[in-house]
Amino acid sequence: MKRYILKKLIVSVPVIIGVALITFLLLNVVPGDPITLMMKEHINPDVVKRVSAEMHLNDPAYFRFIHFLWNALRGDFGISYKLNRPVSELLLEAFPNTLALAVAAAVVSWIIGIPAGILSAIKRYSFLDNFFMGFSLLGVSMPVFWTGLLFQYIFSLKLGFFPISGFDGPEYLIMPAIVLGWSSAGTIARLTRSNLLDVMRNDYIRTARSKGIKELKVVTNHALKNSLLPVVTVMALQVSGLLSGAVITESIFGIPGIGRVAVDAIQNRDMPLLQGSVILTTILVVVGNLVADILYSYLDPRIKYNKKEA
Amino acid sequence: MSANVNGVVTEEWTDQDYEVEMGNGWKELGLNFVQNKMAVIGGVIIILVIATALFAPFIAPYDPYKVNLKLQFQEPSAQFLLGTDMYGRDVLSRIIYGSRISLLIGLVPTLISMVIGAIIGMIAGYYRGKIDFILMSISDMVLSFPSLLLAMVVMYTLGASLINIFIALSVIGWAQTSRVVRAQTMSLKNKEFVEASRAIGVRDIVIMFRHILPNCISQLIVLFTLNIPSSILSEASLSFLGIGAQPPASSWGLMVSNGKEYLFNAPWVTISPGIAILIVVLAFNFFGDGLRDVLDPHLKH
Amino acid sequence: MVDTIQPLLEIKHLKTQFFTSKGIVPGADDVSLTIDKGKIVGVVGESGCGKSVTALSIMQLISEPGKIVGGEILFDGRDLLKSSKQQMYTIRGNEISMIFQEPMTSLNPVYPVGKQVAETLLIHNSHLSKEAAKKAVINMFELVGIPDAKRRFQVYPHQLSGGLRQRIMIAMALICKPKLLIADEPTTALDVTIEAQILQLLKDLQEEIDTSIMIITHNLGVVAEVCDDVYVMYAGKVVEHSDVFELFDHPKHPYTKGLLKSMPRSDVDEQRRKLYSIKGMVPNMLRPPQGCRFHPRCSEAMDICKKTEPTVVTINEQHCVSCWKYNER
Amino acid sequence: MNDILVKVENIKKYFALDSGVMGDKGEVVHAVDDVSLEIKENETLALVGESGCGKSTLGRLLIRLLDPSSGHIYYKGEDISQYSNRKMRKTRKEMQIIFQDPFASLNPRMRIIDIIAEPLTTHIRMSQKEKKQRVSELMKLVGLRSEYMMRYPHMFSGGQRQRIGIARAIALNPKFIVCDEPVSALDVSIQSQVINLLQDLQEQKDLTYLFISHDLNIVSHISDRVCVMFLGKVMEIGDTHEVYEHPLHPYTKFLLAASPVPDPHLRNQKKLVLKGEIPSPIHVPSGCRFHTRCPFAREICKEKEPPLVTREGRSISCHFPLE
Repeated sequence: MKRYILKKLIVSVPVIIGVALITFLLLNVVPGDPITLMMKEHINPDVVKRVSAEMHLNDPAYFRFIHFLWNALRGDFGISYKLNRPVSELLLEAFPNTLALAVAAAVVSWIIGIPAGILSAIKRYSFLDNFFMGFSLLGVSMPVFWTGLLFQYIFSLKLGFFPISGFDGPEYLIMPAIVLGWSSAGTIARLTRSNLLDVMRNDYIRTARSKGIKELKVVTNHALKNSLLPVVTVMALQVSGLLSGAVITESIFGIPGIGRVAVDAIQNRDMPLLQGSVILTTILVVVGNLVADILYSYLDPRIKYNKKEA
Repeated sequence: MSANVNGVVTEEWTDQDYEVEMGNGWKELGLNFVQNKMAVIGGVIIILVIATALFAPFIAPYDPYKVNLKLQFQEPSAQFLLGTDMYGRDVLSRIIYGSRISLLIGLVPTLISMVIGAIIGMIAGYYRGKIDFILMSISDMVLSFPSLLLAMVVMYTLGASLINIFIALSVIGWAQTSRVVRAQTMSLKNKEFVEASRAIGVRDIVIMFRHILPNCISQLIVLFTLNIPSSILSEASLSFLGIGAQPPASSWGLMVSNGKEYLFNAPWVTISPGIAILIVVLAFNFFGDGLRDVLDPHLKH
Repeated sequence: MVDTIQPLLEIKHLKTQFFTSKGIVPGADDVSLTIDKGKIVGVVGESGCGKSVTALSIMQLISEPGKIVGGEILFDGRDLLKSSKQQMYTIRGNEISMIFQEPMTSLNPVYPVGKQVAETLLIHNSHLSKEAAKKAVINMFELVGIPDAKRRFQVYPHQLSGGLRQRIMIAMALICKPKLLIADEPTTALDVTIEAQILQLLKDLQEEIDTSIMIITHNLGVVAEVCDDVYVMYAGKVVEHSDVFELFDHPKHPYTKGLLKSMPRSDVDEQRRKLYSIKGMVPNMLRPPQGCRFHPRCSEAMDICKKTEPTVVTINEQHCVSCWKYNER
Repeated sequence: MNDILVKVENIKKYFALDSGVMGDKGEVVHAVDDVSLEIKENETLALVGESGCGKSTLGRLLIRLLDPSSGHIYYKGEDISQYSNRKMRKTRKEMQIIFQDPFASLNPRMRIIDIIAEPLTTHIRMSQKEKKQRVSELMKLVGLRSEYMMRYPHMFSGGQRQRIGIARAIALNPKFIVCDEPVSALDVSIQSQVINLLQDLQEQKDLTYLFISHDLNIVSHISDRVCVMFLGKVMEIGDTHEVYEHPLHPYTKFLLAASPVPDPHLRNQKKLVLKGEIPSPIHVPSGCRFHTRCPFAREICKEKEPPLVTREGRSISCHFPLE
């Protein structure tokens, strides 16, 4: 099993470098000269020359990429054009907020999603099943930004339960977490349900019944563990979904997370900041996948003891 | 009763044979589809939305772009079914015109990314080895980007316009499809009917398009119907963040975004386009789920 | 002296049907069968003949869209079809247990094999401690010939070969010393040398634990090797029932005769003559043939065979057949 | 008349299990390990053995569906082991394969006419009319009604599908056909029909068969010579009748004793039953591969691997053959 984890670790290094390369290429090479682009109206030729020299813009692309990578490894993602502060500093401030939101949303989605999926699989075609599946379909189909506004309108404007936006206390997190969590709860519920139904068709479930085990115990003792294994991988893949959603939720609810930073960076054409935030979020996703793989290999004995021992 | 065909004695079959109750493929599929309520409802709504998009100029009561400040923030009334927005434009007409953008955004990039993804997945799954490793690492990288962020980066470089949205959404979509098709190709490749063709000497390209692709079609169709809603949602989110469609285009996402400041006194401006997105996305999800039950036999019962 | 001992299991006119979207498929159609104590009874037939359906009906493990629609299953004097769900829970795995064809997929991949076997014991003997259960399981592993039983308690199914897994299944089925063991194609998925081991094991265990065994198979070789009594089934019906020696020496039903003649035999060597083969194919059960279901493929079919179903005729007290040829109507 | 059609010399085929990413050699399966044999024209050579013995792999190697790790394959004297795909195309017309699983050997999305005609249209230009005519002829030959030609595979029974597979195999009038367990997935009554069909076609189209099977009863009926394999190596080759009467290799003896015979009088109580499990092809036992299960194994069997010795048509690979 150690070999399995080691292999996964080694594979994710090129992925991260690749991601950094793609982001770098898209942001630096393709759009031509970022400075003129940035200064748009009041272009001043000598300012352009000084800044571009200072930022090695005229060197060949691959040199700039290695230069960038070397700095990034040392934690230096360059200086934000707009805020004139080191990008890494800005990101470190924003990171905990996004993490809090993502974790809260993930917990919401697990608490709602998994039991809903299990119950609707056990009580198939019952009212409960239709209700939960309807709830999940709604969650998956609702645009996050619209649900956010709807929640703000109902729960803060009309009923005043929660503060409409801002971020200095747990109660600020509740609404955004529910808005963000609901859609991935939908995904998890639908997946848990279809997994459980698949697993119930296996031969070893029939064996369990032939041993005289009561139907409910067959589900809990035999079917559940097998069906929840793939859900673990989805929980990690959810990370990228949550981070996408976070970008919007943060702008609606005014949470100063990485998503918000990225959005502002785009609007201000602040390339280094955007580049830093994108790479950081993507590394989060790769780490998420890694955690899922390790968790999966720990839970699934077929990978844990893969040597044929007979 | 056995017939003698040029020397080889073969048994003639008794009259009752197998084909009576098997029915042919597509008729049977149609039958199951109709029984599946979910798919039918989804299908009907989709047809309605396509109709509205096509005949928007005839259906829309007012000109969606005509500004009339006197009629600003009209409550939903008989005259303006969904009220008017901050520039006095009729919200209903703008939604009707907006359906064009959403459908276009939902269908075209999804199709592009499906085709690219299917071909890459098939090649990676069939040839394995180095090609597989390279293609799949690229798709891993693309999949590591949160889809919205990647779209934002693409939009940042290319600038905000409809064509660029196509490119951005296609760049996101192909990786997922390539993974699904690759897995399917790898399992089909070991099936004996592919080995048979290789034993006959059929070229790889022909094997891929004659034997492998047709057996992926049903999964691709389901994936297609389920990817459309996520494209629609992505476009709406991009427009909401102001990096998607630019004014005066009436993209639903943009309408929600423009209306959000006036949430308190004119909620209908923000809420109605949101409902429109919800209905279309729900319809495609319904249709996709229903289709998967029909096409994926063992899920039938 | 034939004492009228009460048979362990008596199935009377069992009817199990499948209500599929394309119509009703008669899985087991008026099947009657008895199993005496301490006997190994073979139920043989081709695919779709209803042998597995009959077995699953005994255990009442028929899943959607199948349903038991008629008949009686008397086990030790009680009619299982009338017993409550609770009673069935106490019978399954305790008094009647079952092993299946695919050892590869019949064990739960995420639990150690020892634990899965102990589970059966603990469910039916709740007073038993975990330790005692573990010891019993290890003894049973040794009984079914699993080498290094103690270590193998913790092992996971994917780490074992097909043969070993089938032994685990047998251990799991016999741990509560059931009165009846139903084996559905127990050796079909195994290699020849392993199959011989498992068949030998079943014979030995039958004596040791004095359980009766019902073996479902399509292989007449296995029947000849292991069974005392044989029921031949075709298209959902029992066409012939006899003692195993009587069946192979004097088969009566044309289908049984056809099966025996069409089997190539390695012990008898004729210079590559043409194999006898029953013409046509297994009938499609959505529209079973009128009258005797074998008539379309029967070389001795008469008019009456095409119209009315044959009744059961007793040749001697060990042999009966349902075929118009032997019925002096 | 029976000169050698196919000859195999020291063929080896290893599969790497999981390619160790960190450069360490992943585990290797020795599927076929240094096998040499000959197949004469118009003969049926049976390849018998339990799972993991490499019989299917060897079958696929002969028609170059798999590339050998080392060794030579001669077809009509030509060494085709290193032919490129393009060069193989001509030879492929003369060799075909029939598969075991009637449900997986036909493309579910293709009509029967296209399945059977695929070999024809791949190698010969022909009009639609000619194609229809040729396919209906082939269907009659294998006992199928030609009016079924427009149907899809899921509308046929297992036995009918196997006949479709056979029609496809003989479409180009090949010389050599590998039959990979062609009847083991069929019911008994259908099995004998397909076996008769294969034998009739062999006589009529003078075909040579490599018949792969684990059922010794069928092999005794259909084959002229039999080759017994165990864990990737040949244990014994000889005339079927002789090998069945007095097997030389202990493994053959146990194999014959183990396969159930449909006659209750022959059921001896304490049968010759081989103890132990089939070893895994990854960690292959040293010396003679069978020594871990062989009751007659001695010291030498553990160290030295017995060479394959051939005397008057009988080959044996055992230090102490049974006399």
